[in-house]
Amino acid sequence: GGGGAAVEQAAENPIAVEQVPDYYPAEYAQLIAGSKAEGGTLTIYSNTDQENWAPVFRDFQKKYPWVADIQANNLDSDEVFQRVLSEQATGGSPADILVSNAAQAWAEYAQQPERLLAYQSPELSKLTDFAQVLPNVYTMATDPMTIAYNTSLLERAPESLADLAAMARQDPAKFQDKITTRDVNGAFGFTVSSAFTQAAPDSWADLETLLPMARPETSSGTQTEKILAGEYVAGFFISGAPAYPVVDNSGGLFQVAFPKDGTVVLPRGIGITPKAPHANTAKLFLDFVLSQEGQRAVAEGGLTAYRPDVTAAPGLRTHQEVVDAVGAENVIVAEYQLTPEDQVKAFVGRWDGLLAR
Amino acid sequence: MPEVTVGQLHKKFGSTTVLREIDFTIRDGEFFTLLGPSGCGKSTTLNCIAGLERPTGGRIAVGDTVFVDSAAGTFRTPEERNLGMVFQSYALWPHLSIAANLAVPLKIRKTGKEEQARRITEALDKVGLAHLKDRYPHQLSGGQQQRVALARALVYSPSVLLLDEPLSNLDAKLREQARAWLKRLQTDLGITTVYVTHDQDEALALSDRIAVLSEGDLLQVGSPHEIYERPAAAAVAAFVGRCNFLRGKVESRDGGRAVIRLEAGGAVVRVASDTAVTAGQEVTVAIRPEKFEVGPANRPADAANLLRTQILTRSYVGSRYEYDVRLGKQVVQVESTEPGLSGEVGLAFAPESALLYPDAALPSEDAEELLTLQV
Amino acid sequence: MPEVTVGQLHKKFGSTTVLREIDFTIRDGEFFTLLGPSGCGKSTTLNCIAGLERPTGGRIAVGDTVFVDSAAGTFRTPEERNLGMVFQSYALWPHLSIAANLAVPLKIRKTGKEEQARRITEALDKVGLAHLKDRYPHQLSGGQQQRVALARALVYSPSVLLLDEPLSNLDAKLREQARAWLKRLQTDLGITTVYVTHDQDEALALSDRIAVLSEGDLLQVGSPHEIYERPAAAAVAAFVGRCNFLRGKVESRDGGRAVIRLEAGGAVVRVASDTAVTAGQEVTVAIRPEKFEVGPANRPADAANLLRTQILTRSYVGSRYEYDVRLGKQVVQVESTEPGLSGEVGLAFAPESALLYPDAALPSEDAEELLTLQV
Amino acid sequence: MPETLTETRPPVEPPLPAPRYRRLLGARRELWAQYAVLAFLAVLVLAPVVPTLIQSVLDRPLYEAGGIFTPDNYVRLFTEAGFGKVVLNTALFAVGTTVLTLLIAVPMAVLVVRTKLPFGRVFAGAMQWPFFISSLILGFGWITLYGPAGFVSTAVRDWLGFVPWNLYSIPGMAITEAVALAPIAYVFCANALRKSDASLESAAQVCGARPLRVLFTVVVPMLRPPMVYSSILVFSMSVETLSVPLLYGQPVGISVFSTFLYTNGLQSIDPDYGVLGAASTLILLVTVGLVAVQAKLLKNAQRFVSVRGKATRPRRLELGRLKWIGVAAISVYVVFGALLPIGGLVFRSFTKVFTPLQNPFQTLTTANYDRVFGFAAYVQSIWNSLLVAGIGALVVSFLAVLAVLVSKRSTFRHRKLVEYLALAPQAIPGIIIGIGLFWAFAYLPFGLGGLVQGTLVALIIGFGLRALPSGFGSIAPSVLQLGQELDNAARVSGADWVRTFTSVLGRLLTPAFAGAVILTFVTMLKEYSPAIFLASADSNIIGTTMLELWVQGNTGSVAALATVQIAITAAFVGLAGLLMKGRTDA
Ligand SMILES: Nc1ncnc2c1ncn2[C@@H]1O[C@H](COP(=O)(O)OP(=O)(O)OP(=O)(O)O)[C@@H](O)[C@H]1O
Ligand SMILES: Nc1ncnc2c1ncn2[C@@H]1O[C@H](COP(=O)(O)OP(=O)(O)OP(=O)(O)O)[C@@H](O)[C@H]1O
Ligand SMILES: [Mg+2]
Ligand SMILES: [Mg+2]
Repeated sequence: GGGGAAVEQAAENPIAVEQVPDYYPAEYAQLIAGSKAEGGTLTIYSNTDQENWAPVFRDFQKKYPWVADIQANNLDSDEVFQRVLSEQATGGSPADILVSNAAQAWAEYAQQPERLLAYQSPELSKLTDFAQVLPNVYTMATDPMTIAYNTSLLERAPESLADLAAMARQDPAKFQDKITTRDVNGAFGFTVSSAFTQAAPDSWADLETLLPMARPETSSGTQTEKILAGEYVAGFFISGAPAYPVVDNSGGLFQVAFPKDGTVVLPRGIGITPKAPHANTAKLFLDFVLSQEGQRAVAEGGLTAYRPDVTAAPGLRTHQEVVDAVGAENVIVAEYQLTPEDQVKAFVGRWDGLLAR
Repeated sequence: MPEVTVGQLHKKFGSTTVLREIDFTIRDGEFFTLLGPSGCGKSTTLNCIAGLERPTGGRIAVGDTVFVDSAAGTFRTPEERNLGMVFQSYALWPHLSIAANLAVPLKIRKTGKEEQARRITEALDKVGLAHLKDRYPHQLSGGQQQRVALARALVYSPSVLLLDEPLSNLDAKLREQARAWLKRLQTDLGITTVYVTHDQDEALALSDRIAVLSEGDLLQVGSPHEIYERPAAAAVAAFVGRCNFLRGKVESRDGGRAVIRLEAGGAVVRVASDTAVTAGQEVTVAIRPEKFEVGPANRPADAANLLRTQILTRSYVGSRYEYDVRLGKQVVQVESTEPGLSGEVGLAFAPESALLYPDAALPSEDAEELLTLQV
Repeated sequence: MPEVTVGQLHKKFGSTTVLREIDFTIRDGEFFTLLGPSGCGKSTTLNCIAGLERPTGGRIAVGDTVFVDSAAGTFRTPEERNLGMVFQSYALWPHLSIAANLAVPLKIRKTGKEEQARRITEALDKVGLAHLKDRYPHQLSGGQQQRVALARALVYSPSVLLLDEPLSNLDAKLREQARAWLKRLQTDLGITTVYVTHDQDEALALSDRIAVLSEGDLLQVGSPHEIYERPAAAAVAAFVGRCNFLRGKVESRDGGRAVIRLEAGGAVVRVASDTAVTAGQEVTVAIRPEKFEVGPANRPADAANLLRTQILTRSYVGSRYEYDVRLGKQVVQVESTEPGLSGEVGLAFAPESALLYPDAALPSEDAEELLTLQV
Repeated sequence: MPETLTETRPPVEPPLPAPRYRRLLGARRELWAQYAVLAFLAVLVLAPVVPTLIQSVLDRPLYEAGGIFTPDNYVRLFTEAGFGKVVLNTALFAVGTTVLTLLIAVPMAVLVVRTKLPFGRVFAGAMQWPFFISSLILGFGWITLYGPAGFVSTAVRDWLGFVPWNLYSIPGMAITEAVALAPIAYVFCANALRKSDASLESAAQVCGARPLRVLFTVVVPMLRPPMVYSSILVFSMSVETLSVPLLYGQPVGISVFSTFLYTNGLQSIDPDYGVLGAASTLILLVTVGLVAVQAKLLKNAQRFVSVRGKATRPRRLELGRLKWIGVAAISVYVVFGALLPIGGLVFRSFTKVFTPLQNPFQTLTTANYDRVFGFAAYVQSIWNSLLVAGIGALVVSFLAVLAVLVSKRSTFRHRKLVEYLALAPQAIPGIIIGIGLFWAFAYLPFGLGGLVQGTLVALIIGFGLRALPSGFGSIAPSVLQLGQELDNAARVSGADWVRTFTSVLGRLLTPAFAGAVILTFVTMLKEYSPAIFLASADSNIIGTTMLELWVQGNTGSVAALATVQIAITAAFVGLAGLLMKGRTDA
């Protein structure tokens, strides 16, 4: 949810029209020419919301004016891949670019050959280490998993999961069934939760306190809404993107905190399909998204920019904020790797076992 | 058993008046029929007696218990009146077996089990259907359903029996037989009965007395014979039995007879009449088909009233023939046992066998159209 | 105009046979009636002629155009048969004015505008409703609607006119007049007409010839007079006109007469019969109410057949009286002009005026129940 | 014997020749039309079913080459952890919903139609409101009011110290769903009651029965057919409904068939299409089974129809003081069931945050609407909904009319089959229609599928298929009310089957058609489950956008969209109502 823009208007994003940074290779001109030849359309399958895209498209089209028509299919996180696969299976797919934050699905998709267009982005050098989560899959934005809480029910901000657990132990009645977390049967929930427990194994102790009091939800929307309503006192692993605007809207009633004992950051992967009808434009877009201009737009759209040279500002969220808040060592970047069936079962089993239901 | 008195009964639906000051008294044990064309207010009258409709004015009492008295503002609901009623559609409860149907009113009256059983079998015996008590309505023929409905109305031996066209859903043949049967049953039971029908044959055959209604007015109350032989109004004559209406003008009177020139054919006829008619007055002469005596056209006219006519069609109605004959532009119906009549014939009738009505009363628009020749 | 031939007509609905080998020929210009109790297959027969039902077997032809021939597998759809039909409910199209209703078949036949106008006025004139051409069906009385329906069926002057109980929706009174009117109209037009009814009076009065159906079988085809006076089967006698059925056993024969001991009352009677009945055989004697001569019970029995009975009820039916009398446990219906009969009476009848049926034929279950006394 | 005694015959008119109708390959055109309808329906209905069935016995997603047939999916389904629980929950939920629906609908129908009730007309209308809102919206509404932290709940807690109910439970789900579905049962019962012969009640009264007794001995027992019919319908609907179980059940771990499909199909870590297919097939079987049951229960239906004599004016029973109880009951249903939740939703749409913890008036805003109308994609989705519902309603209603005419008004050999086909989609859950059609399009020859896939056409087909049964159901009775003799008359006067219904009787069908358009429009406007699979970015509809916004947490915008949808529906229904009235008066 990119309500952020709605509240504090970020400054105008300066765009160098048809200008690419000097560190781009010379032959990049051909790419641009090629894109012009493709007739200025681009089709994206993503699980990213229109509002998040809006500034990105705006600026991309400002930079490459001939790209008149950008279709961004908004699908469910894995549906992105199911859709493209089934379309490829039954005669060509219109999709040029895939964008999703479903790590597992990405991994599974990418493990087969011939499913992504091999492309080395010139921006790579300017980015952090996790800019490339898989071969040819780049990080477009990051999404920190926060602890969200209702300030009228929780006098002080929980520092960390441990802190939250401590509060819960103090006053179990108050927290019973009043904590929410993400359903780990869903891809998103699984990824972030398992990433966390892998990075911070001893936090299971806290989870053993929290989970029996927690209720799993299938969407951030439901979580934020219910925390706001007071149905939940607090929730952990609440995706930042949807949470930020609520913070802005709620006039202080709803707050988020980055858990100090480990803040999972989920990269949003972007890649180009092998038989992309508009391969050149797709490449331009990929590079743009990773460029400083692009990242600025990404942030403006309500997602979290991770490019170091993009600085936070009112209405602009950056990965740096998270790092500053919890320290680099406590930032857990979820990895794009396929978890074997049995491990999934084991983890989900343990997790659900702890849940109160 | 008590007698039913209906006084000054008046009913309006919204602004349309459906019943106007109806007055009659039904004697104890009498078979009393409300007769009239469709829409004349028969059912409404009956429903007022049953309590299904609330009269706008008037008084209804059975014996000395008052059902309705608009003056005193008393009104008994149907369930408090203890009457028996049979509807045109029989209104058997389709989800209940015959026995169960009959049991309902008894259960309501908290009758004991064996008493119930006894009454049910008795009632079904009366209508000769004891053997079907466990069937469901839809498993019975129309005639049987109609009798079950009657049994249900009788099973709690109500004070008065109300019947609203109970036979009209049976086919012609069965209706005749059911009619005779019903007559016998009522005579046996001797229960006061109010019967609604628009079928004059039925009314004549069944009733001790008939009340003829027309458009909410009570035209005449009398025995079938009176109604048929001395209808109080042209409308009654028209509705009960078949009747020819000949319009004419009074030329003069001699004694108890009026001399009238008929419009159709222009013949002059003499008609006995006690009603005072004056020369020059428009009148209607009513003659029933069987009152004509058919003979050769050329006959000494002095004998009796004679009408010269041509035969149009002949129909056989079982043991008798019906002729349509042409008198001027009008069609006249004649009944005769002679099969072979054709061409010109003379219709003779006695002054006493014709009826005279001062008003130029005529049958319905429909009938009018049907009785005038286009050519 | 052509004649209609129906041969070996057979119709099944699913497994139930509704018509069995029906055979008849309707002469040119004839008024032919299908008569029978409800459910006997009249409408089905008519619908087969109209093409609304597809017969399971048999052949139907008008003149030399074959409508159906199951053998040859030919079948003409209704629209290809060019017949006129009037339905029980008139089936006027409610959203079209009278004129528009009549115009439809003409439009379909691509008739010119003025030709249309001419035919419409003509047809409406025939039924005397030209003045109502711009009304809508719901603005007409039942009788008028029925005539409009007829006009619509005639407007394209079809080869044959089919009528399915066209009068049964009119109320009793109007029906009689409409009947006479219809008869005259058909006589004038001289159009071949097939008429369906379950009302025997209607059938007798209207028809040139009648076909009596019962449960899918054709019992008899003949003129009204034949049907009434010499019914071919007990069922016909039962259905056409009222008739008393007395069961008995043949004791002997003398000449053209059978000597029969009646079950009810046990009297011995002589009945003329050409059908060969043998002593000891179960038979049914059928006598119409008006064939009895009512007299004192104590009368020299030798004169003619005499039945000793008690009077149960009397009904006045307009100019005549109907008596229900008891003969043993059975009810017998008698017609007489004498008003005052009561108590013991003797019924005499001539051997020729009774009918003899070898089979122990009896009326419907319903009728049976209605005619036996419980007490 | 010839009775013409006066020889005054007018010259006999020359008979006009019978009209000729051209035949195509020896067959009359009506036959072509009828077969066309049959074929079209067959394709339409089989399209989603067949792929589902195939998938259910295939060892890998349909789109992966070289699939092998195997029963494993079923084995996996039944051995799936907690599947037994799912079945149990589903059964409880469905049965509960059905029972509650009847408990609400039947008494109300009786009260409104058969008794003298103050504001009877108002209630008659109000009873149907919940029908116009998708249970998704109703679910939202209910949570904001009766959820653990809902406005009403908090109010009650402040007052009693505790909340006597728990919305996040099977009963809670059942009640919400029942409130949403009650109108359906209500309509069935109300129609039956309006038709029933009033003299049945008069008879009971004359026999001495007091009004209440009349109700219980005569009126209610006669309602069996509509009750059976509607409960079957409600049951299958509650088996497939997604929204309420998703909103209420998921957090507390109550999962039913539909949520099971949803999570395993769309959300799971690696979706198992095989199991998905198997489960879908299972639901299909259940619903088909139900239809069979219904046939059995209504076998001797004559036991519930009365011999009708002359039409009797229905007389309403006078309940006396009892009627106020009735009024109260209905008011509670309408106010707490529909009015309040909807009101809450509308209010929500004008606030930034909506929580009992903060006076909502502090945060009044139109931002939610700005967002909805600010983004082309969202505006588009509203237009799409209108297009889909509008075009769809017309097409479906037309198809339904054809289907009704063929199945009820023709001698077509396969007319029964046509009827079954038209009603079959009732037994196909929306999600399954979505998945099934998705594959069906994928397999269309010459890449035709590509043209349809993800476009509004796909949605119209999917939604249309869902709406077809209700269209058929609403048209059939009114067509049956037109006496068969009307078309017979047309046939005899020379119109062939096609012409009979095009030129002669066409106008008589329009009210029925219009009625169907309204009904199907409303159903298609609130429909969304098939779209989860069929929609794409440029063919999003209100329903999918709402889910999307909800997932992103823009609850305010969800409320805004819901409000827009309700407004549209209300406007349309109101307008249509006026038009219809105009018609019937004419
Ligand atoms: N509830 C009602 N509201 C308005 N008008 C009514 C009502 N009931 C009857 N009427 C009118 O009152 C008149 C008499 O009705 P009623 O049913 O008594 O006629 P009827 O003599 O029984 O006719 P039928 O022989 O057709 O039953 C009719 O014109 C009818 O239209
Ligand atoms: N479509 C049908 N399917 C099954 N049975 C039918 C059908 N149409 C008529 N029948 C049966 O065929 C028999 C004859 O029906 P038909 O309508 O010809 O009787 P009818 O003589 O016209 O009776 P009525 O005088 O009541 O019109 C009846 O038993 C009826 O139940
Ligand atoms: Mg009446
Ligand atoms: Mg018939």
